[in-house]
Amino acid sequence: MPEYLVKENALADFFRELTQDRRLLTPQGQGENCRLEETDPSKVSLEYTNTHKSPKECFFPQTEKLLAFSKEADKPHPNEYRDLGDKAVATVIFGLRPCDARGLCVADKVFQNDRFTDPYWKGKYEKTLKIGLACLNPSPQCFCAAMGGSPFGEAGLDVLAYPRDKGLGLKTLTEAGEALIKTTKAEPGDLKSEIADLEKKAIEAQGPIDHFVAINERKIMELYKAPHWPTTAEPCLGCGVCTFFCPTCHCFDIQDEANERGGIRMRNWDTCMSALFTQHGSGHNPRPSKTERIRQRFMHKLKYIPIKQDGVRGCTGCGRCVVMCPANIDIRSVAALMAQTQAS
Amino acid sequence: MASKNIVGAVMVAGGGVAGMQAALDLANAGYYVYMVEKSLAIGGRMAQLDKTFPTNDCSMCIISPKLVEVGRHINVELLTLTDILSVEGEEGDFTVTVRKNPRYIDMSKCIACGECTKKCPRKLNNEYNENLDTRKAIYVQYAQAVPLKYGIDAKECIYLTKGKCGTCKKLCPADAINYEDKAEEITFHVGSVVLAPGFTPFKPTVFDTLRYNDVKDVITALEFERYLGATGPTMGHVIRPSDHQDPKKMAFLQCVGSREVNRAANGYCSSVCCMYAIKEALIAKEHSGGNLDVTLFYMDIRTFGKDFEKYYEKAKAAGIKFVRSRIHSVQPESGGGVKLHYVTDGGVSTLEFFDVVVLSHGLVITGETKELSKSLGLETDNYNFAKTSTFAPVALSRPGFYACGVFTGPKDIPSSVMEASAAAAAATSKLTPARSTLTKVIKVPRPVDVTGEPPRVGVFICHCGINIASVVDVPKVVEFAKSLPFVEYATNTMFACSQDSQEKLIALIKEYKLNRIVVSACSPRTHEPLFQETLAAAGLNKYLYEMANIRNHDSWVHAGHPAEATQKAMDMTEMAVAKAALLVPLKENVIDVDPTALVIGGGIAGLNAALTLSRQGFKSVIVEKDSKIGGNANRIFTTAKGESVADYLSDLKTRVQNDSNITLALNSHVSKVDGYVGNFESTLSGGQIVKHGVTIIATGAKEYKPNEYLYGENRRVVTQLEFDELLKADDQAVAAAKTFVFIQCVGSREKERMYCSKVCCTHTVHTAVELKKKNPEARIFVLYRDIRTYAQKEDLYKEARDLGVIFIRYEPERKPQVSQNGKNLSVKLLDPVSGHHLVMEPDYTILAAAIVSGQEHELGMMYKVPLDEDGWFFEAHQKLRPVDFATDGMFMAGLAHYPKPMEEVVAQAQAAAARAVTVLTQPKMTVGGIVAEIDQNRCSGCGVCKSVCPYSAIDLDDKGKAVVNEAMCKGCGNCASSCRSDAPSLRGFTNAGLFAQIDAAL
Amino acid sequence: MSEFEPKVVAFFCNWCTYGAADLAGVSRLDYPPNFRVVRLPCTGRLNPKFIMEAFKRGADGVWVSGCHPGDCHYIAGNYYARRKFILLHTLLESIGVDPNRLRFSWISSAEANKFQAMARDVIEHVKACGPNLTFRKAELQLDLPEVA
Amino acid sequence: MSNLDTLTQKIREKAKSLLEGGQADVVIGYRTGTVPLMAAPFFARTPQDCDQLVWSSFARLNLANYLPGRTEKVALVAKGCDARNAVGQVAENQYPKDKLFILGVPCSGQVDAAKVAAKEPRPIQTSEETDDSIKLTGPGYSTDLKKEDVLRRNCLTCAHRTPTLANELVGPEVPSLPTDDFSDLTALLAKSSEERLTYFKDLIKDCLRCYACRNACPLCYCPVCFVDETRPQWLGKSTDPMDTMTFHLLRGLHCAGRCTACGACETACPVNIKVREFNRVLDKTVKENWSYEPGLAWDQKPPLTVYQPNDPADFIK
Repeated sequence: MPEYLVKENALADFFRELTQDRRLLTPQGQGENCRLEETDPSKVSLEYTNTHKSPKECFFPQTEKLLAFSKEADKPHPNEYRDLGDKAVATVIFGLRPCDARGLCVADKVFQNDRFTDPYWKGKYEKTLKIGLACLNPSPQCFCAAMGGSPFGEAGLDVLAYPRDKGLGLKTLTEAGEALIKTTKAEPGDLKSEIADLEKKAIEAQGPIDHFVAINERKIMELYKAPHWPTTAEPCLGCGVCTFFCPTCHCFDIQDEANERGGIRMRNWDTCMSALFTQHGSGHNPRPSKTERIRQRFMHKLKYIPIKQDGVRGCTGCGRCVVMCPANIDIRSVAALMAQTQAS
Repeated sequence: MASKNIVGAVMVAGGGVAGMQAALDLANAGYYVYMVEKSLAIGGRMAQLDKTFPTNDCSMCIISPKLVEVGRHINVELLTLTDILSVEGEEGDFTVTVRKNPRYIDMSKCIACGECTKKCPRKLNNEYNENLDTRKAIYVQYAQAVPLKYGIDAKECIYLTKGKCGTCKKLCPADAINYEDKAEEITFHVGSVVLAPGFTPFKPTVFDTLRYNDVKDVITALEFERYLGATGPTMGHVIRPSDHQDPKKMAFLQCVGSREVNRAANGYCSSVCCMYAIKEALIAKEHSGGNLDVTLFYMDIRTFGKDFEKYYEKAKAAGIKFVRSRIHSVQPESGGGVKLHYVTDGGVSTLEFFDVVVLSHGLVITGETKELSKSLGLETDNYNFAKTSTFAPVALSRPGFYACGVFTGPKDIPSSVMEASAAAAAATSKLTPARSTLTKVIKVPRPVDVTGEPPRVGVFICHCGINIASVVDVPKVVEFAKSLPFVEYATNTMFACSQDSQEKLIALIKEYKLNRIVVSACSPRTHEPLFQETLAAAGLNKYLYEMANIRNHDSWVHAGHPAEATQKAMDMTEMAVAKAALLVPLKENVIDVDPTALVIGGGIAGLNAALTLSRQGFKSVIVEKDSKIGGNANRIFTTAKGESVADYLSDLKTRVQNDSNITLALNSHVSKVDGYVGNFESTLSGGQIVKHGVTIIATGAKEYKPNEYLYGENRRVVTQLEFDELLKADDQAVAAAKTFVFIQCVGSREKERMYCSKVCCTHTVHTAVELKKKNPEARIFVLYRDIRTYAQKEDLYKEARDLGVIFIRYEPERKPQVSQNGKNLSVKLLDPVSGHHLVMEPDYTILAAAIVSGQEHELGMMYKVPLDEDGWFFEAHQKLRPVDFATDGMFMAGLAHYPKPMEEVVAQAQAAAARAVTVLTQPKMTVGGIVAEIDQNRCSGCGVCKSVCPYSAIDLDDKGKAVVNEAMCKGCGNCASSCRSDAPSLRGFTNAGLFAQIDAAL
Repeated sequence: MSEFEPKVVAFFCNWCTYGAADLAGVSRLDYPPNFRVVRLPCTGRLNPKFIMEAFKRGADGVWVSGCHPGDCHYIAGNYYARRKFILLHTLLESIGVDPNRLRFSWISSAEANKFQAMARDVIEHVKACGPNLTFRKAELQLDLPEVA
Repeated sequence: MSNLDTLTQKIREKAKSLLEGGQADVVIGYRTGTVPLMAAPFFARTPQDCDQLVWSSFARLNLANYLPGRTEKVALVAKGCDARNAVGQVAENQYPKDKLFILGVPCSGQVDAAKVAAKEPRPIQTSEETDDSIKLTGPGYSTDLKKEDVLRRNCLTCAHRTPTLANELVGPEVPSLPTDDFSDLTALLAKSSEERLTYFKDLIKDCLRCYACRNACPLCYCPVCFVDETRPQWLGKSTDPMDTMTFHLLRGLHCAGRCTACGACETACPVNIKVREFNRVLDKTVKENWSYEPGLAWDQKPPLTVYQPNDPADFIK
């Protein structure tokens, strides 16, 4: 697939061109406040570390209505649940960081696989073109390379962009991506070696984090009884911020809300950090304490998902949980402990 | 007593608050009660009051639960419109003949809908409102009356007097009118009689100077009470009667018809007028938004009861003026209002205008009561009050007859209630063998277990004749009810409460296997118990019941909006069904009651309580910290009636020591307490463990040790008790002494002790009289602030003055100065009346030292009962539960509660015993029902529920989790709303149930 | 257009205000039919969550009424309740809920007239506030797709 | 040596002696975080562990949060607010007084990470502090910030910076600051109802209902929180704004009279909501009505567990 250039003076036009038949989400705002929004393509931010929240909410919103019924006789099919349908619209997202794009791939395998397809995810996922924005200066809290990704990673993206002379360099990665860029006035150019240089520099800036590699990904129960889980869990507040912000966390809880007129069924994000997550109707809880819950989270990210998804880790190194955790439970340190235990 | 036949029933004559309390205590102690009331309904004078002092409690609010309890009590037979004709026989077996006058209404049919009264053409004065407005000839005495049944005033009814009209009969939807009703004589047997005939307010018509007869703006206090009442003629709006304008200035004239031996011939003090006048003044000020100027003209302010002095202080702080003066005359003004002519303390003659003058009239025994006493052969005093002794304050001269309330002397509500309980105890002291022989027990089938069954709700919508159906579209509500979730059956009914409807309800419950019942009819406050009984009779747990009040809260108040009222009835029914579907059967558990009392304190109160209990057949253990029993009484010489305390005490001690039911633990105190009502376990300081069902705290009080007036420095400055000891010892120096100065209020009514010690004035006056009688030459001075010889004790005060005892008032800011020159005492005082300095040189100065509490905080903590800021034990309710603690099974008597004279101590001790008997008499107690429970999985042990429980019913267990003691819980739900994690839940009012109701409402 | 008829949820204690409403009925004192009463043993049973639930479900107003201070059938239930009310009242008013939507009163069982006056006053003021559109949960959107 | 270093040293010494002397089984304190501007909760159980204990201006979490349900003897490294909450937890039976050793640290205020981010939006690699400044470094830059410019709001109005009921203080008392006068709230309350409602709705519009504020709060130790209740379900589980509002209102009510304004809730909030605005409305009410401040005495009774017969409540007609 070829590369393209968007010069500084053509940037505004480029974004306008992207909106031709579709909704465009772009990063808006600086620093912590950066988020993917439809608001103003002329104010696209290229100077952000990462979006505040992960882009999973574009495909898997925190609250999503699934079904509804009405008790009113004059409504169609009273008292029957009806699918609220696929309301997805054609969208292009500009500015996915490669780590987040990889995160979407992990979630996508959960929502779409050979045994099951989630129609709500599928509709949105398929109707969205994803333009990544590579990281020239990864944040000190980022570690995508250590997780098998790269600041210039291509997984899950249709196009990879990177800031270039206040304009953009583009590399199309899929047919759809190529077709999309063709609808714009982006100029073709050969950027292969430039991209390779930039990627190398960016990876070096992150520095090596070897211990992730050391975690044996195949022996599922090996770390289950590791002695560090209680101490790791001890400061945990159980808030679940790590899961809410994680680009790969995908658990949800189904709820009905109803009144005398009718009701809806929806799903809401859930978090394995909450005791209720595994609370049985009987009152029994297989993960009764923070220790089991913390273990679950890290084992899931670093062992169970890799086993299910051919070695791809459930962590993409985006660093959100590292920064957000109020108690500073740092997955890098936890991984180090896991590696240590395994080694000993 | 030789009589072989003992009847386990008691007659209570009079349905006022005293009669009601006596009836309930008797019935709850296992005696069948005939309650005879001459009017249409019980309630008495208290039903007429707006608020009660000193708490300003709403009078009706606090008695209506009592009214309902009496009305519904299976062992109280209410005989209204009934006169006593004769009582023959002797204690243990009296034959009573009464005449039941016709009501002209079939009480079993009347549903109190009020249709009759609306159209009755005959209007006449309404006695309930002191004739300030009108009622009809067919009427209920007052809206909350019990029994809530109409009656016809035969003397006024047009049909009954002229044979024409008959409107009410035509209109009555229940066919309850019976013009042919006749008086009937009834005879029944009782073991004893309790008389509580009450009083009538003094009619000030005899005082022409007060102009009550001809000036509209001069009214009586009871009339004013009705003006203040929310159900009164002006619905609580304070007016000037002559023109209904808002008054700016009001005066209260105290002692109208009391402390007056000329025209009224009532030498006694009516005891309550100072307090009720202050109360009315305060409430009037409140009602008028503060723009009212109130002056109280008085002779002595007698605020001697618990928290009364503080109330007085509060009134002064609120700007109520107190002027010590008797009114000379009342002059009406042409534009309304009157001018009062009076002379101030300083001797200035003053003429002052007031819009309204309220006459604080006293309490008088009625002519009827006087006749009754005569016909029953009861001794009375000059004022027609029943004669009693200090040591048997509720026993009348004829054996088997007992009294309570104003019949034995003017008194306030708590004293009447206390006496009522005492009378219940005294009246049954010889009936013990017959206990529970005549009482009835409700037998219900064992309820079927509906746990786990899906709700099958039955809904019954009542027409209430036309009361509901004329406004609410009942069939529409029924149809709607059928559409609601879990409703298995819905129907309408003409009168849901009628006997046949109840039977139908039982049949339907069985036929449709209904396991939840909703009745949309009237108020659960009046009818829930009835339907619950029906459920129980049908074998359903009575708590599987919910009510929608579509009459009182709907059809009766939205008559002009039938569509909206129907919608509201549907919503209310839906709310009830929503809640009902979530109701679960509530268990009532049975706990054993240890039939023993622990009496803490071996003074007059404790000894009397134990003896009273013993006569009822119950054991008690008296814990006394001293080495001998008798307490303060060991030091008192004679009673105000002149009886020897020493003689009485030695008799009492002998009786206690010889009583096999009483165990004495001297030199002991309680060191540890476990358990709760029915099952206390108290450890005494000696290590002895006492198991008991109830506890009576009678720890007494102490005489204050003064630190002024040279007390402790000069041995001839003594306290009252010390002086009594001198008198008892026949001290020669006292006998030789010529001059005595008594100083009142030493340590009482002061900033640190803002209360009146109640007994000192009488004690002083009595001592002065005795000294004067012994030595007429003795010069006796009483230096006082207000003389508080309340009730018949006023006679002593008069006697003292007649004998030449000199009473000199002092202001608290200018106390008497006591000095000594060598051995000689000198008392100097500024007489506020003459303005002169007076100097006395007494041989003895006797200080009326305050009574101070024992500050038994530790004891209070152990038994979880509160003390007030002065250290007196704090009763469950200052008006109606004067000897109970809020904590079940805990009672008090004597000075631990508040200072009081010996007759009141004895009465209170008997009362505490009577209240205790209501617990001890049940071998097992039922607890549970609507009480709180704790889901310990949700409990963090933070203790907030424990802190907010008004009944100390919650504790933390050894795991630190809350537990509810069902025996102590009253079901207020304070815990359930205070817990942040919803660990407590109030059965019957669960979060889920209330939540469902809220949702159904919207 | 017909006049706005508000929905008001009322929480009354059994012993005082519920009794006053009973007495208002006995005395046939009419008042607007807009509120629905939830009977509680005591205002002390009133959990602030109940009030929030009423608003969430779309109540235009809430009226809480119990015994006068000192009159509580359960000794002190309304004293504790009053402290909760002080907090809730201030909190809701501060965050911008019109205080006319949340009313508190003490009405004794003898005060039928006060009950009537208060009932009228509550409804009148809630009417003046208009429908509660801002402090409630949105109606469930049951926009079901048409099925061919 | 800076004051911070002195405090760190004192904490370590005392912690060691408490563990060695058996007065504590665990010392709950802070260690240096793995990310800049962070001091993380740390549980020292051996004398060696104690060398990891530090004191800094990044010690924002309230360590009293870790007391409830613990069976070990705890020595708690406590700021003024943490100590007050520890006292509160003793009063609320969440931890026994006889097992608790409050190692009080006179606190000069904690740094607000959001304020720092506002002043320095670039990625931060390291943060080093002196007594009154913070040095930040990142890819290709270094910045110095004055500490007083980036302290948390609550720390600027802290009247109890020196722990009131500590078993031992590790440093000299620091002067108290004038307490929160709520002047901003007063100004807000002067606005119209509509404006206020808009303000509070906007305040929480980003709320994820993650309940980090609750979980970070030492007052929130209930075994079952009302938000998780299902029968009845007090709150919908979606991001419905009214459900969210209800959560914040009830959370505020549950903390009323117990909140020490420690700011842990705002620290934990991943979307920087000023959740304490609700608490502050109530703090103000509690103070005005009952002159009550929590955590200042062992036997204090929280205002909702007591009453006065004349509690002012003119709004009740």
